[in-house]
Amino acid sequence: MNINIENIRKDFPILGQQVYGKPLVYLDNAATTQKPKQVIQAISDYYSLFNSNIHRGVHYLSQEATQAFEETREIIRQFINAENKKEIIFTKGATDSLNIIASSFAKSFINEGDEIIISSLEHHSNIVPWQFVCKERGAKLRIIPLNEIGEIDMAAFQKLINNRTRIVAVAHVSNALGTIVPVKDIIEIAHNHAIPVLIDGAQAVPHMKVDVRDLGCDFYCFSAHKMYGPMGIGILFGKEEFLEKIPPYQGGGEMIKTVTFENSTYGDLPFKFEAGTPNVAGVAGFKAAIDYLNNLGMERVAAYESSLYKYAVDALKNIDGLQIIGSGTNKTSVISFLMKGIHHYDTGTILDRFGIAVRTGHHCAQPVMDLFHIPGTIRASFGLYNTHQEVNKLVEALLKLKEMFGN
Amino acid sequence: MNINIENIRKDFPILGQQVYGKPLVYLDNAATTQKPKQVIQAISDYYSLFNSNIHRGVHYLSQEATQAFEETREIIRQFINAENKKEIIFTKGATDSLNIIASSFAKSFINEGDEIIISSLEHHSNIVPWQFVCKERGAKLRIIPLNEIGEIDMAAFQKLINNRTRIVAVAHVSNALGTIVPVKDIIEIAHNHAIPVLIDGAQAVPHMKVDVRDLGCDFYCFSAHKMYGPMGIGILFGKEEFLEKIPPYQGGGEMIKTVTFENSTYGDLPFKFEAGTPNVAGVAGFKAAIDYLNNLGMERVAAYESSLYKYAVDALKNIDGLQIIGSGTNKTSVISFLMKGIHHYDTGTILDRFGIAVRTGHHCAQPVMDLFHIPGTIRASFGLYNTHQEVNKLVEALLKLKEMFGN
Amino acid sequence: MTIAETQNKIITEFQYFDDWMDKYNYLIELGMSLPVMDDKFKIKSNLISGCQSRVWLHASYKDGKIRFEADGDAVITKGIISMLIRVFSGQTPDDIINASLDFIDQIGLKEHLSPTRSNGLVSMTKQLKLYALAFKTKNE
Amino acid sequence: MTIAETQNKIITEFQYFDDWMDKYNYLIELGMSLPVMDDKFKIKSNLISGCQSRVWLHASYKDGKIRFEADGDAVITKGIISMLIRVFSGQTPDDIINASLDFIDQIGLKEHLSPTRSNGLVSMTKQLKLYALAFKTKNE
Ligand SMILES: Cc1ncc(COP(=O)(O)O)c(C=O)c1O
Ligand SMILES: Cc1ncc(COP(=O)(O)O)c(C=O)c1O
Repeated sequence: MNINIENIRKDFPILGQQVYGKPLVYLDNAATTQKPKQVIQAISDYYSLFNSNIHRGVHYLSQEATQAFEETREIIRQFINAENKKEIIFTKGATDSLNIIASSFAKSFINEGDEIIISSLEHHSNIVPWQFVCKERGAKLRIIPLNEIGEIDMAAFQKLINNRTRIVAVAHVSNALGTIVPVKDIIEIAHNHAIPVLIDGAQAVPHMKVDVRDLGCDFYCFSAHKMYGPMGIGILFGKEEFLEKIPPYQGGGEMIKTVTFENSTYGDLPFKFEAGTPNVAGVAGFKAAIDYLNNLGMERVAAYESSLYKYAVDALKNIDGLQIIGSGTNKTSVISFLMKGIHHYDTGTILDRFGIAVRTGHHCAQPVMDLFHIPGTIRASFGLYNTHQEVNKLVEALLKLKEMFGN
Repeated sequence: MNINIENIRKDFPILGQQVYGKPLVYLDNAATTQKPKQVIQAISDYYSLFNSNIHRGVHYLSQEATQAFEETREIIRQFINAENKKEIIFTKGATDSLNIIASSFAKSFINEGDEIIISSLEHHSNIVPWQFVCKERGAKLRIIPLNEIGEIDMAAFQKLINNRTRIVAVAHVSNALGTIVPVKDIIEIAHNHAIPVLIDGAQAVPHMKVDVRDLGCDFYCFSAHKMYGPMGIGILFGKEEFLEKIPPYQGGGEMIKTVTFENSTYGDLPFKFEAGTPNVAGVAGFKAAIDYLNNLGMERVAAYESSLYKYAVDALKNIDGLQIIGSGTNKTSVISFLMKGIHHYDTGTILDRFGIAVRTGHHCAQPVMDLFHIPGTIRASFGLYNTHQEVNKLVEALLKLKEMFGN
Repeated sequence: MTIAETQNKIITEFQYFDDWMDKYNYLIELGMSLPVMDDKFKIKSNLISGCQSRVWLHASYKDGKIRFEADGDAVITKGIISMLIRVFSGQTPDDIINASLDFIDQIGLKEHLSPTRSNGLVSMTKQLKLYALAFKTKNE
Repeated sequence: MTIAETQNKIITEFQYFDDWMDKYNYLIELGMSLPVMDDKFKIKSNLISGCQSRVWLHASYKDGKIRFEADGDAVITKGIISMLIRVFSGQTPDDIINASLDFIDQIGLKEHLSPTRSNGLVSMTKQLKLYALAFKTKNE
């Protein structure tokens, strides 16, 4: 059964918007996705019917809100096939999740002279937290290099592993290039050396079925807002054994068992990592987003997107002077490119006037840009509501752009 | 001009809800407040019309979203009368704000043997982060005691200050008792010793006009969800000079200037403290909440609430066997009490069946409970939409409760 | 009487109550008349965790049957647990393990069935069944 | 010509364009014909911060008037700055400081007025006025 794209588009109110009098063509999905009306409605309903602070509340609203909150935890557990609800921590977003792990894991496991392996194609959110850790604890950051087409160099990775390696942290999909990283191989190799692996799945979860048990990863991070859910909510999955061993990240309400001034004891998982009033409305919206994706079926989403992606790559390749950055074969949902002789900012400005929203710049992945010796790219990134016709519009606009610049 | 309470109540959709067939009487505002339709609408509108990732986006939606986001920062600056927009950091909530300051301030200013002063009436969120700091850095937590009616002992505070004191962190209003802390005096005394002061304003900002410049505090923290705004968003105000001196808390997108694997440089204020995709929808909803409060006028809100509070205290005091915990004279919006011979949990259960939502337990302030040698209280906490009639309903329900328990 | 029979009996009793207040008055009565537990059983290992008020549950085993005793701070909670004891005390481990607990819903105290309620029936029932399982395992 | 006169002239010129594409074609033309800046001025202190493409702005002062020169990576940005130079170069510090910049809105390039646009007109204008202020202060 195929996806009915016309019906899907009707679910997303913003897609009916006009920009400078032209229909919006939204190709900035790697930055954030648009929300279906089901998600928007779930948030409104939450605030209009159930809003309450959760846990420990004796009254009706609090019971209802708590139940909805904990049900969503279970739905997310199923969505990524984690073993136990306790392993699902609600955070503010992928960046928050990554910082929590970097900070808390380091306190238990990283000491002077230890090494952390990341790759060259990481988002800043999976680089800077580890730089903090290295600085604070005297550890060393080791970088897996890329080959010239923007893929992880697996041989080099194997050579980086040594008996000081404490963790490997890599993206599942590169936000700058769209490259799919062979995380399963990476996890297997690392586990052979008994080294835990964190996967930054922010750009993977929206586009493919992710199964953390099948992958075998020890930590997995992502953001709701990149998968049709609300802003301000994200997930940290961690294997129970690790989450038990590492200290809590923030202190406050919800995460404690007892508090005296001399000593406090921490709550059980997952609450130990959820200090403060949680974003219950965000969780309600997130549930609606997961329901939406489950309804469509992730396999179907992936199939549709991959046919659209292939169509887009072929169409763009035909444009004279257009260079795709990162020409690996296993890629998804992101096309980064440059127009010969035209600055990426000029390209973005003109596309914007055509109603086409793309992102330009370094995409929070400066090291990737450095590798290709470029200051930035134009990035078109796709979601489940994009169409072949929108790809055609992008191509037409780029051809017009070339005319305007006399190229 | 007085507040028109009937019109206000119409703005809050949830107040029309029924609980067990009875109209909801929501008296759990210290836990979280309900949202006016203007806030709910602002969030829906954001997702339906403008949703986009902000900063650095060349396209139209991103421009609009960024502008709305930065305008809200300015509106919040005005709301608390900070000097500069740079001093307003968007966080996840008060707990997040408190953890950021505890962690980052400590890295610059707290060393082995240093002392941190907090009070006995703090919420766990202003205790546990400092316990983390003490443990990590070998510092000592010093506690300002309370007198027998639950007020800060100012003489004892002065004696606690010494040349190892690095910061004073106190609540503006106690969430467990409603006591208003004389923070202006505390700040003056601390500043006379050149010691910076953090104020946890989570329970103050919703109920009174707060002016951080008039107070003179160095840091001020609060949550949107306790002031009619959305969940998942909060504010950290910090004086520019301090925010410049302390290191960033989380690493990731948005908060950096340049990233290489050798070294990263951090963005200017306020971005240095805002790693990752911000909760733009939450900020849009927060703006609507502040607009709502500004429209009513904080002075009028405070006046209405204080007359309601006085009415409630008088009415409850008349109930035989009802004991109010914390009998200080300068209090606001919170009444903590016990019913003689009836467990607080039983009280909460019966009130719930009457449609009255109160909170029972330790209210994330176990040390306060320890002080009064009680396991918990019943807490009725008021917001701007509560009415004298609702107070009457609470009183009636408590009288019925006494009957049921034969007291 | 079997577990199912006691449950049915309780359901019938509750049918006489017209409104929630009568039901709760009855619960309060039950709670207040729950025999006081010997202090030696009010120990940490008998506390049911996750409750806002303290609830102790103690079990003993004799002649293939389990006897439950309980106590607590909050009267309504005690009232509920007194019904549970009435249903389960004196039954065999197997019967307890296999019993369903639909009477709570049928007597109109559904709100106490919420797994998130701090003094949840759910955690009390779980504890009862855990005891049964423990005795069963020990005696097999 | 005064600042206001040049602005009016630009507004008149833009009236001939029927649609946005013609306007941008003109901006691109202006950007491409902006005289190349001497490399010695392409230094960090002349960079306008907060731009996604690099923009250098240099100012010199002679006989009470300021002369501006600029260069950049992105052509449209250069087109916009070339209009700013046409308006401001050769004017006195006082006139520059007091000038309003409504022509941008009137020629239909309002989107560039957004303070959040990464290659913002706003930061370029601010930089122009800062130069004027600096020269004024130095010469008083
Ligand atoms: C690969 C990757 N990791 C992490 C992040 C950070 O996500 P967020 O900004 O939602 O915290 C992003 C998104 O920008 C990303 O693309
Ligand atoms: C005084 C006080 N401080 C801090 C907090 C923590 O706020 P939040 O849970 O929104 O992070 C609360 C609310 O529970 C509070 O009442």
